[in-house]
Amino acid sequence: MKKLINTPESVLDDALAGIAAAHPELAVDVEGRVIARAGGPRPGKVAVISGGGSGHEPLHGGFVGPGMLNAACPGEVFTSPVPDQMLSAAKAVDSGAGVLFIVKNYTGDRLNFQMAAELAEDEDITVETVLVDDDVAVRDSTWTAGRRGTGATVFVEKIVGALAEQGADLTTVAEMAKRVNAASRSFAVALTACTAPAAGKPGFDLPDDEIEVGVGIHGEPGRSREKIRSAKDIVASCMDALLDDQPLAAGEETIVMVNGLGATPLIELYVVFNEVAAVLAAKDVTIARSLVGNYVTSLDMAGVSITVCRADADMLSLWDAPVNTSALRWGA
Amino acid sequence: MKKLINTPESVLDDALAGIAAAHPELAVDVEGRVIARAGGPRPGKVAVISGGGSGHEPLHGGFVGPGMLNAACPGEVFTSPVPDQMLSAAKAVDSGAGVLFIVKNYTGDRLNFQMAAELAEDEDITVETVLVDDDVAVRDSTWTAGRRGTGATVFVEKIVGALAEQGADLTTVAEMAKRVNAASRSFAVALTACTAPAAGKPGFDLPDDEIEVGVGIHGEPGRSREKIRSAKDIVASCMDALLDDQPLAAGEETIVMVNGLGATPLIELYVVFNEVAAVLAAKDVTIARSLVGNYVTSLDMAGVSITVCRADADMLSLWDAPVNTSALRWGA
Amino acid sequence: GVLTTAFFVAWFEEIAKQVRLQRERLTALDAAIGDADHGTNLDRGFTEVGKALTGSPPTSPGQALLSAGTTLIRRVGGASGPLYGSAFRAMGKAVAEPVTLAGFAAAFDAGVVAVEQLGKAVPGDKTMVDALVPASRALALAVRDGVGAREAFDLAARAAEEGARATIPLRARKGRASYLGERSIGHEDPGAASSALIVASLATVATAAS
Amino acid sequence: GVLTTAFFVAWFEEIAKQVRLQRERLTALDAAIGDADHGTNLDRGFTEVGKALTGSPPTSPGQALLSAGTTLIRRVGGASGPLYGSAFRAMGKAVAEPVTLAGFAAAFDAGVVAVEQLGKAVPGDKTMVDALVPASRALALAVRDGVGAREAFDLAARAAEEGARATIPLRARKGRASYLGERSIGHEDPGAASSALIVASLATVATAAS
Ligand SMILES: Nc1ncnc2c1ncn2[C@@H]1O[C@H](COP(=O)(O)OP(=O)(O)O)[C@@H](O)[C@H]1O
Ligand SMILES: Nc1ncnc2c1ncn2[C@@H]1O[C@H](COP(=O)(O)OP(=O)(O)O)[C@@H](O)[C@H]1O
Ligand SMILES: [Mg+2]
Ligand SMILES: [Mg+2]
Ligand SMILES: [Mg+2]
Ligand SMILES: [Mg+2]
Repeated sequence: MKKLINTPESVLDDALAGIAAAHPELAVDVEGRVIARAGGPRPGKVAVISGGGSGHEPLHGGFVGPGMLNAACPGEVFTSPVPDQMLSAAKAVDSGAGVLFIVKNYTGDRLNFQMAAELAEDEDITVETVLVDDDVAVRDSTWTAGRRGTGATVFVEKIVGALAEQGADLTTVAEMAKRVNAASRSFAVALTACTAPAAGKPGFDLPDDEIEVGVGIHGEPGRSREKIRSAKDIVASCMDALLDDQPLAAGEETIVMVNGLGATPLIELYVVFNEVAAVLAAKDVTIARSLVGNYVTSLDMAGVSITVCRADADMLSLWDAPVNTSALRWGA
Repeated sequence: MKKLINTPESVLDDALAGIAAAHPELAVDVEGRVIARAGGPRPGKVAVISGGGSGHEPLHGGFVGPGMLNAACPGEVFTSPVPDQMLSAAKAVDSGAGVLFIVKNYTGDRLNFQMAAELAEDEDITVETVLVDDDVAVRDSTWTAGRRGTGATVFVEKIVGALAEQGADLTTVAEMAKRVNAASRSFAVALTACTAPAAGKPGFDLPDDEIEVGVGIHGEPGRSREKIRSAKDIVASCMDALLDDQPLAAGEETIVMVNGLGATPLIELYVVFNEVAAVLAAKDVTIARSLVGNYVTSLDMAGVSITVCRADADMLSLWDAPVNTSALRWGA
Repeated sequence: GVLTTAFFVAWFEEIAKQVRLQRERLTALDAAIGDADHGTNLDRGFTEVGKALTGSPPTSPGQALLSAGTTLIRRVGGASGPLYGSAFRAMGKAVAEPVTLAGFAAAFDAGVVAVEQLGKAVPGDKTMVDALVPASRALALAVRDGVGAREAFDLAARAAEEGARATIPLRARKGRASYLGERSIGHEDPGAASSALIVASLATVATAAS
Repeated sequence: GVLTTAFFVAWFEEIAKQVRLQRERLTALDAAIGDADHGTNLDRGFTEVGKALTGSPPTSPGQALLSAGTTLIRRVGGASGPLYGSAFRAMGKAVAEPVTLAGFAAAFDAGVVAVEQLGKAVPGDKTMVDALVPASRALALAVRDGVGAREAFDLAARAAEEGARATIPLRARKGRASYLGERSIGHEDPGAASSALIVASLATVATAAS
């Protein structure tokens, strides 16, 4: 394993110190592992908090700032944060208007956020929790822990962050989070496995001509292993999976994200976006807004995820609202 | 070789089509291979054009937009663009106030931009050319083609883009470009080689415990091969190289970029930034502004480059000016 | 035949030692069907448990269990942190002094029930529950049959170990491994393996004490 | 003994064929001390040259050379595009009909001078100049000695090939390879290798024609 780290144990602390040094506009509690906006809560504004294992940067710390999150709680690499983090984040950013927890649907994340919510309620903080579960590679059935939360998290955090900024109340904000999640679907393929620092070696071995199809963002193997094909073919099967699950009609508007898993050159992400655009154009579906880049990564995994959100007018206008974070910034 | 592409030959065209689809605010000439701002030239404004081989995305196309470049000319992967591209870009964006070519100091780039400048002068377009040569891994002597241009390109493009936006004339803009370049130094290390699509295999083999020190951004081997060490040690030797070449005194202000070469997780870049900040803090040098992320990449190479610019007040205020491009955006 | 506070402290020491020794194995199991962090998670957690128990030595078995559980919840994260943390906390709340084997067995079962309630997994879902439930059943039977603590813990350890091994042919229905569908078949569940380790530590400590 | 337009067209066809065949070798040479694109660059360039010469067949040697040179400049990029492009353009401008061997040798030298002027490399810098200059000198000597075209081109090809091989022990002072410093020693310069190929193609075509 070759990594630009000091020790596997210190990665998160060192990175948090780096984030603190690079972003004076953030209040980074390195020891307590909370990244919050500097300046404290704004009276009357619902606070939006997210978190999850590290290794997915810029998710979530890169999305803390005006127009998006109030705080993010980074866990150890690929390990959900502990309840104390969310409790201290909630205490730091709650203005009295309540806190929304945006939680990706993994057992660990759910349990830890659930405990945090109980602790916060004990301190008279009102908490609503919304689960993100957009990954269609996992069937939501009694056979699974339910769909994973992946790329749609960015959409939920952006749109809901804008709504909270406008002064909407907690119920309204939580409802919108559910709406965005319900309208979003993701699918990912990996060209290589990633190496978690503590594990020291790749999560799986992938021959030079094979890809893992339907992977998550934690280095776990995917739904199936297939031969590498052209970008066009790979995108076609991803889009089949997405559109099977959520058909889109001619004239509908979408927000599309083509997201690199960490080691994929941007030039390839644009090649992929071009194919996604062709598939949607053939169905007369409009890409109203898009993101192409590394937003929800899986350390040094090569691969791509595609997220499509069927966006209504509210979502699009909230999408366009100003946002000022290190990883997403416009109108500000 | 596993890549998200259709064929090695079509990578650039497909990616340009993807850029066109993703960025309606850009005028992308896929066939002519020019990425320009939509809307054409603004009377009286000096036009700023850059370009170079592809594979370094977001450089340069990701920096086209208000406050930065007017146009970018992407060559084949790791191959400088041809004169026709710069000529057609110059024709498209010149307002009559002249054109600045920002050229990274590689033989190919120099020769092709030089020919383009001659062709443009034939069409009565005034051209100034500024070379970027910030990479201290290469000694500027009669023994070399001179220093390579790498990370400082982002600083030059941003600062000069802002100055041009303010209406400065061509000479003034070119002078500032030289000032920023003269004040900037870069150094890079690679943990893995990259694979150019047409080459089909990595540019060099690197054992599991070795790094290439002093690499450029074209997959070429570096100045020396060394054992992997901690981030702290690696940063220490990079900073030694930078500061040997350009000593910084206590109280001086800098703009610092910690740049991923393509396959390095953002969490590691923050670990590196933390070490860079520690080295500069120990010398009482101020990091006034910073960038941490993938800005000047080398396809799927894992590694990092560090760029330090000794910034004066003019540079800092131009740095803070609004910029609205896909890869760099603030105040807009 | 009474389990002292020192016994519980020794149990956590033994768990910490075994987790450290088997860290790579647990992580490798997790790499196959999960995210390759189970060994790291538990190593971090039980190292912290050791520090907590040394830092503020517990004055009762209940305190030891509560302290360990709280520490795991506060330091581990992931799925296993809240699950094991809640298990030990439930045991700590359920246990009454002096701790007889029967009292321990009941408390242990309370811990297992806490895991089942929190994680909503049932036996056969390919989780730690598949090791913990047989262990608890073995303890209850041992109490019914009147065997001594050492033998009871041996039986429980064997049951847990068998339960863990029995997860190999199962298809996961809970946790990350469930994302793999059919591909989860053929691998031992890492949480079941660590549960077996935890119960085996009980037997080791009892043997050493006797 | 006169070189026709068809001869020049055949020369470019032969270069294109050889570049296609040796593409991987040229790219491998460039991978060792450059950026692994020299074979791809020339393959793209000479394929386009072929298309241009087929699309608008030249009516004179000068036209053929100018068209090839312009196409290389417009289609290759990198260092080799402008250098080879300028070389052929300079040859095209210098050549006069009918093209005698002496006329060709003078035109060839004009091409080499164009490379030297544009790239500012001198022999020994480990560039294409190290193959081109000996080739030009061999041509001039052959003209002086009054040998025929076939033999002259053979001598030039041998000189270019030797010049290319002689770059192996050199330390590069121009182009990307110069970044490597000492580490550039021990590798053949890709541009010198492709220059040798270009001159060898001349000999091949002359042999085939005679
Ligand atoms: N819902 C659940 N109920 C019981 N145990 C579970 C559940 N989900 C996961 N587990 C257990 O947790 C183990 C994984 O723990 P760990 O790797 O530390 O956490 P994570 O899955 O968050 O990375 C699994 O092997 C399984 O035994
Ligand atoms: N200044 C120069 N003068 C002459 N030849 C040069 C010069 N710089 C580079 N070259 C030649 O160009 C070759 C590299 O060509 P190519 O790989 O196509 O371009 P690039 O270096 O831009 O990738 C080198 O091997 C060398 O022979
Ligand atoms: Mg985990
Ligand atoms: Mg090149
Ligand atoms: Mg795990
Ligand atoms: Mg090259």
